[in-house]
Amino acid sequence: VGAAPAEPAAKMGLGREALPEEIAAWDTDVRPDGRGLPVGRGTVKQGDELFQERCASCHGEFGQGAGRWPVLAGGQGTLRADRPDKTIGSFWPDLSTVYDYIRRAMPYGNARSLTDDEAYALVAFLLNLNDIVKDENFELNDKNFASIKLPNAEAFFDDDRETSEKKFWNKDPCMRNCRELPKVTGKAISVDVTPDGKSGPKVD
Amino acid sequence: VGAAPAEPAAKMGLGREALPEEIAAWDTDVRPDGRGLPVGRGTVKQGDELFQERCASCHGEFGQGAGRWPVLAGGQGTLRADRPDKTIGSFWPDLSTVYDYIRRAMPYGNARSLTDDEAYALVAFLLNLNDIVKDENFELNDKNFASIKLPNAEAFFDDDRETSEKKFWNKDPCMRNCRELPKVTGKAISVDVTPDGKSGPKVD
Amino acid sequence: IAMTRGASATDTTKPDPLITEVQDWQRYLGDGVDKRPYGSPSKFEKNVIRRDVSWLTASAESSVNFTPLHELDGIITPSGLCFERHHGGVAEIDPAKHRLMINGLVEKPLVFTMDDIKRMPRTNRIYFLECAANSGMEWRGAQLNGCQFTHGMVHNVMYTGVPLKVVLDEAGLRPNAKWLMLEGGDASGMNRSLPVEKGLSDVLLAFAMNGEALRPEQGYPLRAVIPGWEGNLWVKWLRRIEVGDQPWQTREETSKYTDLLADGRSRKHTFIMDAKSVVTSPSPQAPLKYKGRNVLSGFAWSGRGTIQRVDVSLDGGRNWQTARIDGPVLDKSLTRFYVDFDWNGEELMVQSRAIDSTGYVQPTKDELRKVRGVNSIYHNNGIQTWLVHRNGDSENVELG
Amino acid sequence: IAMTRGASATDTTKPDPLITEVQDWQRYLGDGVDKRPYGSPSKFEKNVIRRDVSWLTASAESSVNFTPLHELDGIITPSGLCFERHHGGVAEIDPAKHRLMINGLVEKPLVFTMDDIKRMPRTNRIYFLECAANSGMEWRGAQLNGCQFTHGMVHNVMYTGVPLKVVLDEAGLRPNAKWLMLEGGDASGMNRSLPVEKGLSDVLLAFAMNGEALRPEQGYPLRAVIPGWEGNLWVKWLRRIEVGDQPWQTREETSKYTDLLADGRSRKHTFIMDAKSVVTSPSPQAPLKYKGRNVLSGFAWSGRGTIQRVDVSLDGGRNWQTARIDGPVLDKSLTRFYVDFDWNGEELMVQSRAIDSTGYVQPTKDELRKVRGVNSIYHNNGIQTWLVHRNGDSENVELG
Ligand code: HEC
Ligand code: HEC
Ligand SMILES: [Ca+2]
Ligand SMILES: [Ca+2]
Ligand SMILES: [Ca+2]
Ligand SMILES: [Ca+2]
Ligand SMILES: [Ca+2]
Ligand SMILES: [Ca+2]
Ligand SMILES: [Co+2]
Ligand SMILES: [Co+2]
Repeated sequence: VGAAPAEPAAKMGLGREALPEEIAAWDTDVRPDGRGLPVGRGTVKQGDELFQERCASCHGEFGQGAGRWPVLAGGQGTLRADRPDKTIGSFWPDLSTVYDYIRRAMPYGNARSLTDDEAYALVAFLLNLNDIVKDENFELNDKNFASIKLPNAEAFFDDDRETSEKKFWNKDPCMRNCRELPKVTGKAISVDVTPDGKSGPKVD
Repeated sequence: VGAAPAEPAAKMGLGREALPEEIAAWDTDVRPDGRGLPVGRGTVKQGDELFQERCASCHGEFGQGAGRWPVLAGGQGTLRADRPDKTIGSFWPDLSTVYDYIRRAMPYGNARSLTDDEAYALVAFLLNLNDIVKDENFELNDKNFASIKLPNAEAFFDDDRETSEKKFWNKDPCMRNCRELPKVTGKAISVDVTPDGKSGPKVD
Repeated sequence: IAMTRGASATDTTKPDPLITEVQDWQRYLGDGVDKRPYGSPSKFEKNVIRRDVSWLTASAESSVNFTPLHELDGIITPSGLCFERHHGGVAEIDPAKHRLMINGLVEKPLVFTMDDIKRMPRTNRIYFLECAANSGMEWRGAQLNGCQFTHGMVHNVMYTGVPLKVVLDEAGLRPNAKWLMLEGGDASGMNRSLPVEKGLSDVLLAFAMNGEALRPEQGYPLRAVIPGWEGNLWVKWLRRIEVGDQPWQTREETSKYTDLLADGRSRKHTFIMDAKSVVTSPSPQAPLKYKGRNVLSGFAWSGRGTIQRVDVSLDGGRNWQTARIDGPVLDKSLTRFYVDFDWNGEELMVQSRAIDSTGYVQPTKDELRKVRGVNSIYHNNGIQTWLVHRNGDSENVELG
Repeated sequence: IAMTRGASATDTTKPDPLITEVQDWQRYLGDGVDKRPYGSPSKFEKNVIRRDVSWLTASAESSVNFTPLHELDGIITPSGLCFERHHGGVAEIDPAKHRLMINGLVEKPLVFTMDDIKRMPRTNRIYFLECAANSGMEWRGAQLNGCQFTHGMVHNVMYTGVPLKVVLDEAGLRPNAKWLMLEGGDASGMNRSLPVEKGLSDVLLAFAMNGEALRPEQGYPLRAVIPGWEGNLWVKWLRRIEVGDQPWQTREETSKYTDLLADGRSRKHTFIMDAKSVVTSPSPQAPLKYKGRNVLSGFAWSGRGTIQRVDVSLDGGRNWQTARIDGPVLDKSLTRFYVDFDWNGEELMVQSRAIDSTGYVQPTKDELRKVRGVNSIYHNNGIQTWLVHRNGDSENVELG
């Protein structure tokens, strides 16, 4: 039995160096500047075919969404409306997000099953569905990808609540006679969508 | 909608008065001074009969314990021994405890099934098994109960750790070279009774 | 429900047979110590469960269920009741097969096993996790009757984990490191960008919750804990952290978790969860059953620090009284408040208002709509109103 | 076990297929949010259970099982893993059928329903509960290989409950009230005497633990919480409190839970649990698996107040270093400590020593035997030694 051991070393010596093949396998993310895009290509037409086969059952033939599955196209000009339609075309700021997300998460239930080229083709088709690319022979590839801008890109700004909502920091919140006599103006019961026990109301 | 309510009342007004019948049903505890004893009686002989019928299967014909079930008699003079036998006769300070406990918890698996008189008889028999009462016609009752003292009654004293173990309050516990090189003098593995997974070793 | 005037639900004129007669559980033996190696709640608590709202989503695997806040007390959420939010269902991962990779702008990209991580210095902290979409269905008006549904995308857990800083230090950050990308090992490959400063301050890589291993639905064997920030950032089944110089703009920080304002512009990187509170009792699922003395209770929390004060109104926000806070008051943790009050059977409009250590006062829903519109989906921390009827039932209402 | 020199258990020369190949859980959907209304641990944690020692008692219904301390982290014990000690098995009581009676030296004897109790002012506190017989099998020497068995009759829970004082005030104590008798509603009718002063100070009548209703095996729907005092006093399924002027001398405070000394005399009313600690890792059930960096961890606690310091020795008590305490340090609560250390594969004799806020220093087993003998059964808070072998296995030993 030795004496009490010295202070442990500064580097713990835990973990091991990641090998290039391992990084390649997991590092599939794509950034707005195109960083992370694999070499590859696909056309709107190829994308259309793939989409009808592997995506349309949920997202609809034209990306309009089947049942409650997500809508992927349309909605341009609705962002100030009462019920905005937020789609790739109407809302998303960056095309890289479409590639990154499809490649990692779609088709739902069989993720990571698309090839790089298939993903290019599907993104090209989604650009077409969203009227951003009209030519069905258009080929999307790692070279032209970063040049394509989405319509709503400029509409995003960083969190500014601490200045724009400064009034919510209030040293002296009212305690007595703070408002008129309140009246009930709305009730959840009128909407009547609260699940009773385990099951929700049937929708569709 | 009214204004904010006043401070709540000092008495909460919760609960309701317990009725005499209810108190009688639950307030069966017995204290060393005899307080709580019901009117009743039972002899050693009656107790013997009852005990053989309802208790001996676990505690043995003479209170010696069957298998690992508790021993109820004997052990006098063993309290300083290596393996003391702590029984009613050798260890318990108060007879009231026997009555109180049997009445609330025995026979194990059918608690609260004994009558007051049966409990008197069983306590009488346990006094006999422990050589405290020799006469098998002895009747124990609410009148003579408090007069019976158990042999080890005087051996109990109140917790005095704060004085008798004062040295464990130590402002400056040793940090360096506090003892000789330690040697292993015993191992749990030699006893070998640790359960492996869910099941313990078979005993008996 | 039966409304009883006075002290007790039992008849006081004749003895209660539950007392005067010996009940089975007072006579016969119950289960022994070999019967419940891992225990469960009483069969009389079967109604205390997470509930989902099936019409909310197309698929239960990318959906949410809700913590039964009205059934809880204290500040700890039992692990079995912590709400679930998945994007590809619950990944069930053998910890021996789990890996964590650190790559990108580091001196040395590394791969860790769970054993490696459990050999690092660890720490224990209690934090709330709130989904940014909590109360999101209530922007346009009262929608769901029950705090489980309106506010149940929050839970509060004691985590054990390794500070992310320890792991980043082991890999060595390059000078231009500004953002991290956290990625999950589930079927959605959930990924989110996180500023390096936050990562180096209080973020944990947690492997235990409430004393035991993480639950599968909470990211077993490893999840990120991002104190005070929106739940979507707390990547579960964490398998990779990439270090970079700009945010990734992933689907979960663009298509989702951005806050659309009335003018059509959107806030991004709205990470912090503002101060919020809710009365959990009385509430639609927890009616008042008796006149006389009652306990009003609820939770308050803030992503900016500790809860300093909670005010409660029984008249729809006209008059307020300061609630009693009881139990630990911790940084970025649910905090429990109570008002012990006598109720004479009058109608109540119950509200609570949290104030945090930065002086932020939880706004009314209308104040919030004035600055945000009603299309934000996320970050709805407006004051909730429960209308309590004379019979003790209560419901979710909007006041004007 | 496989002992690996260096950093990681995985081979570093060829790519790990767990990374380079897509695993099923990264591709296919897992369970949705409708599948687990009340969640459970991962199937990979099946070994994390309470365990009993079947030879200890004649009957599993009057017996004990043990908390798997070596599997826990942080300070909260998950409710499903809190050790069980029963004297007539688990009473399963419908809360609607439970009653609490207060009688004896009071102005007005009262009966309460659970609804009544839940209308009283409540409070939330984290406390350890230790059975006085914890480590009781170790008086004569090392007996059981595993801190689960030597120290597992302890747990640490956040309780919600009503101060007993509130209930006693409602009934009104008579001037000669000195002792209380607490009685359980189970088949053993467990009863214990408690000084009134303790009852009026910090005792709680708890109905919730760790945020949800008490578990059946912990006394659902109502148990006594007697902070810092031996677990047997914490009467479960609490149905009655009688107020009196002297102790009752019940079976559990005479035949049991008195401490027989070497001279044949016995201490009674040894309520307080002295300061104690144990290293939970490494320990016989938690071997060291790797050389290099490791985490030593354990719990310390004291019934007299807070833990002020924990020292750890790796050489059988010759030399000590002060451990890092992490996580809440609360009154009468388990407290978590760590030593992050590098191990070169040498034999270790691991010990820990708790020091509490009163200055009490946890004694060695031999110091304790010197003042108590070996027949006490209860209150064994002596310093535990684990002998760690060169292969990382460890075992329970006695040192001389
Ligand atoms: C079985 C149903 C299903 C299929 C098939 C499917 N998806 Fe999806 N998709 C979903 C669901 C569900 C989501 C939302 C997931 C979430 O939010 O967790 C989604 C989301 C998306 C989104 C993001 C939508 C948004 O507004 O954020 C895109 C883009 C998408 N899918 C593209 C595709 C493509 C391309 C395919 C075919 C290769 C495909 N999906 C196949 C169900 C499906
Ligand atoms: C089925 C087995 C069984 C039967 C039958 C039984 N007992 Fe017991 N008895 C026990 C057990 C087990 C205990 C210990 C319970 C505990 O500690 O939780 C016990 C404890 C006792 C004790 C206390 C022992 C001590 O040292 O503290 C007494 C006294 C006692 N029994 C008397 C009786 C009497 C009288 C009867 C019959 C009317 C009876 N028992 C029937 C199993 C039994
Ligand atoms: Ca990358
Ligand atoms: Ca539809
Ligand atoms: Ca009495
Ligand atoms: Ca035997
Ligand atoms: Ca309930
Ligand atoms: Ca384990
Ligand atoms: Co946000
Ligand atoms: Co004691």
